[in-house]
Amino acid sequence: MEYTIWILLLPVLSFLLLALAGMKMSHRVSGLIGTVVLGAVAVLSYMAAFDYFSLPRQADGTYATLIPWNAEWLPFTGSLHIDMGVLLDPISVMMLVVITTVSFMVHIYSFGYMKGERGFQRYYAFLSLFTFSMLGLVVATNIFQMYVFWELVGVSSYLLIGFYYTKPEAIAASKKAFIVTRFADLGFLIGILIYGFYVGTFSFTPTETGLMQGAMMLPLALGLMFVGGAGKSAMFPLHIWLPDAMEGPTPVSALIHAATMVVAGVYQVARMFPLYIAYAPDTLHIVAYVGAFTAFYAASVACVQSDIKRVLAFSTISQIGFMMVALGVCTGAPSHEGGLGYMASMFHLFTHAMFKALLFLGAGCIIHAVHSNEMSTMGGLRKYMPVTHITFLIACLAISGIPPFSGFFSKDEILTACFAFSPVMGWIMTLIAGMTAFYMFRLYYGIFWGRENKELHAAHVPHESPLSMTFPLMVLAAITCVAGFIPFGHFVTGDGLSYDIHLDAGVATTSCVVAVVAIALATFMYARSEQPVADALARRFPKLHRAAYRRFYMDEAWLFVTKRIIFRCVSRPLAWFDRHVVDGFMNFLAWGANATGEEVQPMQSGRIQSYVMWFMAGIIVLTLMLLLCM
Amino acid sequence: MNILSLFVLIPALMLLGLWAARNLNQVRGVMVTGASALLVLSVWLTVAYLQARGAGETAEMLFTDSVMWYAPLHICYSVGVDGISVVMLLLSAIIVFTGTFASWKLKPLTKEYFLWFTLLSTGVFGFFISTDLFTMFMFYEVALIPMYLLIGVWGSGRKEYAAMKLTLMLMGGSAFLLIGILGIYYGAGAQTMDVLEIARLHNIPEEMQRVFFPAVFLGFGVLGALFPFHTWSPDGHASAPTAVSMLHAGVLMKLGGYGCFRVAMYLMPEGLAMWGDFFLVLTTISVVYGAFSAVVQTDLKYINAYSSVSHCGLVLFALLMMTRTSCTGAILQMLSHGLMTALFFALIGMIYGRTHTRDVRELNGLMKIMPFLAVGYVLAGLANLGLPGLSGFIAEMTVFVGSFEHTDVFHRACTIIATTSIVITAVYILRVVGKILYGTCRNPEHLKLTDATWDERVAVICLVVCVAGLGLAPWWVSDTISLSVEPIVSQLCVLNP
Amino acid sequence: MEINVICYLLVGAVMLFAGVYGFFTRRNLLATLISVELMLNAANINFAAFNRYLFPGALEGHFFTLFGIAVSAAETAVGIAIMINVYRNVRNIQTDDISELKG
Amino acid sequence: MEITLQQVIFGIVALMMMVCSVLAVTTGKILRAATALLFVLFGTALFYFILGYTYLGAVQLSVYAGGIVVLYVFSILLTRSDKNMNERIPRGRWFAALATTLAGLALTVFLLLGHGFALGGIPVMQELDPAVIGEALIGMGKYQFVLPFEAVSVLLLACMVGAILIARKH
Repeated sequence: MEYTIWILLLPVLSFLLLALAGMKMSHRVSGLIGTVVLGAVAVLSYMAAFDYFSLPRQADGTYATLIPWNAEWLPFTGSLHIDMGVLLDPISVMMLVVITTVSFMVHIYSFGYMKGERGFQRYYAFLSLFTFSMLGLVVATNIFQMYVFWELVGVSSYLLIGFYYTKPEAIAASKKAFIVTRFADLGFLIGILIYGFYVGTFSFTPTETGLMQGAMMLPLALGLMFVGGAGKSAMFPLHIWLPDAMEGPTPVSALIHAATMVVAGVYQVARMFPLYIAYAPDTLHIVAYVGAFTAFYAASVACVQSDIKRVLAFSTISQIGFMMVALGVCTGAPSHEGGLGYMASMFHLFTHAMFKALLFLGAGCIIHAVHSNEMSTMGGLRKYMPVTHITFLIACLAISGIPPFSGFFSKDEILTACFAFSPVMGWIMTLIAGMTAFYMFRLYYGIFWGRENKELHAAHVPHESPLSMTFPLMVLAAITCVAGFIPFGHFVTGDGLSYDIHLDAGVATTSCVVAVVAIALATFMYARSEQPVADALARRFPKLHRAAYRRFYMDEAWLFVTKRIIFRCVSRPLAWFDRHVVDGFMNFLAWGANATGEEVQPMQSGRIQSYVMWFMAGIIVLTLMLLLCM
Repeated sequence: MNILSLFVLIPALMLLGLWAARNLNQVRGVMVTGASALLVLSVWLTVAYLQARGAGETAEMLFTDSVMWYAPLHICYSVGVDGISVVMLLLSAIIVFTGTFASWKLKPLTKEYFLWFTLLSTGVFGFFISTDLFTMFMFYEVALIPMYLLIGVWGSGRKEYAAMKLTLMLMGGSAFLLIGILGIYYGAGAQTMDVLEIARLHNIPEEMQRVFFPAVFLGFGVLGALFPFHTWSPDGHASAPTAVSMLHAGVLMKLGGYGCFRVAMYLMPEGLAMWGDFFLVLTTISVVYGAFSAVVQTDLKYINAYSSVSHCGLVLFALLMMTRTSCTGAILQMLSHGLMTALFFALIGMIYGRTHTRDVRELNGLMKIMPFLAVGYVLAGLANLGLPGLSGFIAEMTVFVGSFEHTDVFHRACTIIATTSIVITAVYILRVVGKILYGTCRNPEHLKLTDATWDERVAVICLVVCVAGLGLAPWWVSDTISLSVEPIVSQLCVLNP
Repeated sequence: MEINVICYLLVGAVMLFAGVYGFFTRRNLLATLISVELMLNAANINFAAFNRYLFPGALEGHFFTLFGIAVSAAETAVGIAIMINVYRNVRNIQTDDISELKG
Repeated sequence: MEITLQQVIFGIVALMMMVCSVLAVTTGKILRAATALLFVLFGTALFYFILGYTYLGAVQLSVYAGGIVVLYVFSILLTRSDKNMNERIPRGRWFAALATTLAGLALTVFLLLGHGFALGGIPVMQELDPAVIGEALIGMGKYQFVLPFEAVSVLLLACMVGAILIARKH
């Protein structure tokens, strides 16, 4: 399977070509180059997936981990070195498929969405760069390679968020995204260092002796790595960058901030999963608690946002919380059943990538049509944009967990795993699933039904998007419809053994009922053009509504920390200290030397007579000294 | 004649050529020819060195030669290179080459400017090829003095003050250095000035090391911007003309780290054992302090100067960690910082040359006006904050991995404190990029400005290629350095995993 | 004819230090030159006396004195020429006042 | 011990020279100083005669007393420098100068006396033959001085040219 290296090389070549020569090309040519290359990469990935899963299972019933290509990149010490290579195992292959599919769709979609934009070539170059980095991240053969590409996706995300670099909000958002994730990556880096040093390797599969040495430190190391993952995956309280990141072009949000990059944290935990299970189960449960809280927090914020992309962003945060919870509730005791959450998480990652990309792309179509992100400018759009409407509805049903759409199956597995861990967790997650259904349908009704903004629509009639934009919607909708029936458990499981997905009747019924109730509630509150209940609630609890609308003031809290504490209490005083104390001391030395000079300067009178006098006196003193010494 | 002597001879010939040059074109011709010759020579040297090593050469220094020039004090003109000096020579040649292009349009007194510039590079090259303490010191001084004139005459802003401050502080450092060198010479029995010879004797009494180690370390440390002796750097860099900033931050500051390693640590390991922790605290402060100070600066050059304090602090920090990996990282960091800071200063100079301001509050939206320079600036910034694929990353990672090999709490704590600098670096880099490059240009004067000219493009592209090259293919540099660091680190008689 | 060499030397010493004193205290250029003449003469006397007493057969001291006289004549000539020139320009020949010799 | 006439003359002359040299540097009138110098120069010439260096004495008289002093007198009159002879130097400096001078003198005298020169008599008080001088002056052998002679000649020439150039009116 050596050809998998081309999965990495093609996007980077396309990036280089577009970055260096893009400005000389027309929009169409550069877009085509990017798209065709990505199409080729997608085909290669499907081939790789097909080839990989058609390999016979090993004797113990697991798929072999293949490393078709690996080379030392940067040596540190004998045992520690960064390698660059390609690692194929079930989750990385799965991720390859996810990334290339979504990326390919986004490439096609962008043809329509970004048409005529200044910097079209740059946009495609960055998309290629991002795809390359993300692919490199998932096929990493060692934790340091993962970190390398982790940083690269961070940068490509920075560049793409700041794509509209003349917009101050975009600049601020890109900066914020980069710095927050960078801050989290510091934890990742230190975790890697601890891991590397105690376990003696950066590889994902350390030796037994290495593990024996490092067992003590592994919980700490993995916990720190999770900090990095939490930053990338927007876990509370490091989530603040993700809603702002919606300043980027919408296809970018679909690709990076919904489907692929933000699940890197989940992928990272999944990648280190064997170590978590064996050596740091408590850390794993912390992951679960963080995930659950984030899921709840984000879901409650999503219920009141009015910017459709923000709603989707918080929904993403919440869904990633689901995945984290699913990973976190795994236990090692019955290694097969205990690992159900792992499978569920990966499954949800897969389905979520599809329907969330679909949602974002649909949102892109809507924004394209009405030129605004605000729900108040929409309403009643179902008449104008049928394709978008249907596909969006499919995605909403999927994320709400309505059978037979894909989200139902994956969410059901997650809830089953949660109930197996503890009923409390199970009920909490079920509640959050209900909230998900509620806010998604609030969004859906707000866009396509509800109160129509007639004047605006009269002035500028919303229209259905061109085929380049609706085609990806349809593809993704199709995937969303059928993905639930993929026997996912045959491919990806916690211990590698095949697992038959069977629906737990109780859990499935409960979650369905909850989802239906939530949808009904949303229909009751938002489907009509008058929304008395929602307005009444907002009036009833103004403080709560306001707090939720302002995302519970998390941004303000962070702003306080950075602006007030770091900027004003550390940097400014330090700069002052440097200029006045340290530099002042040096200047004082200089002044001292100068003053001494001024004092002794009269001796250099310029009068030859005094010089001779000193000379004479010197001779006398010298002679006296000679005499006295002899 | 020894091949290494060419590194001094070519600049000397350039000086002659410049002296004879009659007009601007001849001056430029001489500079380009000479700088290219140096570049070719250093590339050739690198290849030859790698081949020699590949052929199994095990001597610590290659291409050695020695000519006595003052017998009573055993002062020789001895030259020789190991992996460290080879990469440093390469770095210097690249920066001299690009610096030539960066000061292509400099006025007035172009000829005189290039004369001093070349003299400065003579000193730098001489320093890196020498293995004799005194010859090293002499070249060191040769490199320092032209700085004064270059800043004082061709600088901007408070140039006289800055030039005076820089020269005085560095001279103060070299006074310590001279004392230290004499201390080493007499401590080692006054038989030889040769570094390798003294290291082999390893006979400097411990009580002398205790006194002279800090002298030498401080002497070089001042040049390496060791806290609290770094204050010449912001003022000096802010006032210096572009190419001088490049050469200074890119190469001259590396003399400090190189000297600390090659002279102070190599020859006085026991002194290091005693003083190491003290200096480690200072360098840790440098790293974080420089980064934090850079956050609130408003002058582009000040930002970069403080960033240099932080990054050069990391060099000394890594050296004091005394493991093979961290020392390799230190050299890589010198190399990487040299390249990217030169790139930064070159770009700042070019922007300043157009807008006549370096105040970040007055610059906006340059991306639209001068895209080439702006993209270069973003790349330099990304390299600075340690983006994988560019040189900063490999250097920082090697440093941190190497530093982390210590198991005790003190070293660990220092390492973790130092790692926080990478976040702060991101803060100040992105702040500047966001402020000056992005957004819309509010100054109508700036709208008329043009993008880079061909000479500027040569300089920028050359540096970007080097930064990316080092970042993408680090293994050979890392191996070369690591091999040469080994004999020195093994002298340090501390833990070596 | 028993004159000890010390007598010459004492006279020489007194002359020398009188010259030194004059050189220190005089502010007039001519007076300074006069002091210099005194010192030169003191040296000449010493040369001649030592030559006569220590090496009566040799002539070095004698010739040194001779040349000394010639040199001092030259020095005086040039000195006075300069002085007159200065006087012509600044109407003054006080040492303290002539600090600007640059063109 | 009997005192020869020569000693008497020597004593008188020596005393006169000392007094005159002190006078030359202390007097307030520049013309007087020049006169005192003249006397000192005469005395020096006499010393040379006593030592038997007749030729030297003659040169001293003609060049110094006859030439240089006349030059001085001329320039004194030319520059009218008499009027500013009275400007005194500051008291502190004067005192320092005096102290230095006296200290130096004391030291020198102490050294001279302490050394104990035992060179009382001169074997034969005879005149140095000018022919010897002439031979030594133009000879090229050992202990002959044609080279210094030439050097001094050139020096004098240079000084003459220089002096003319300097003093010339522009």
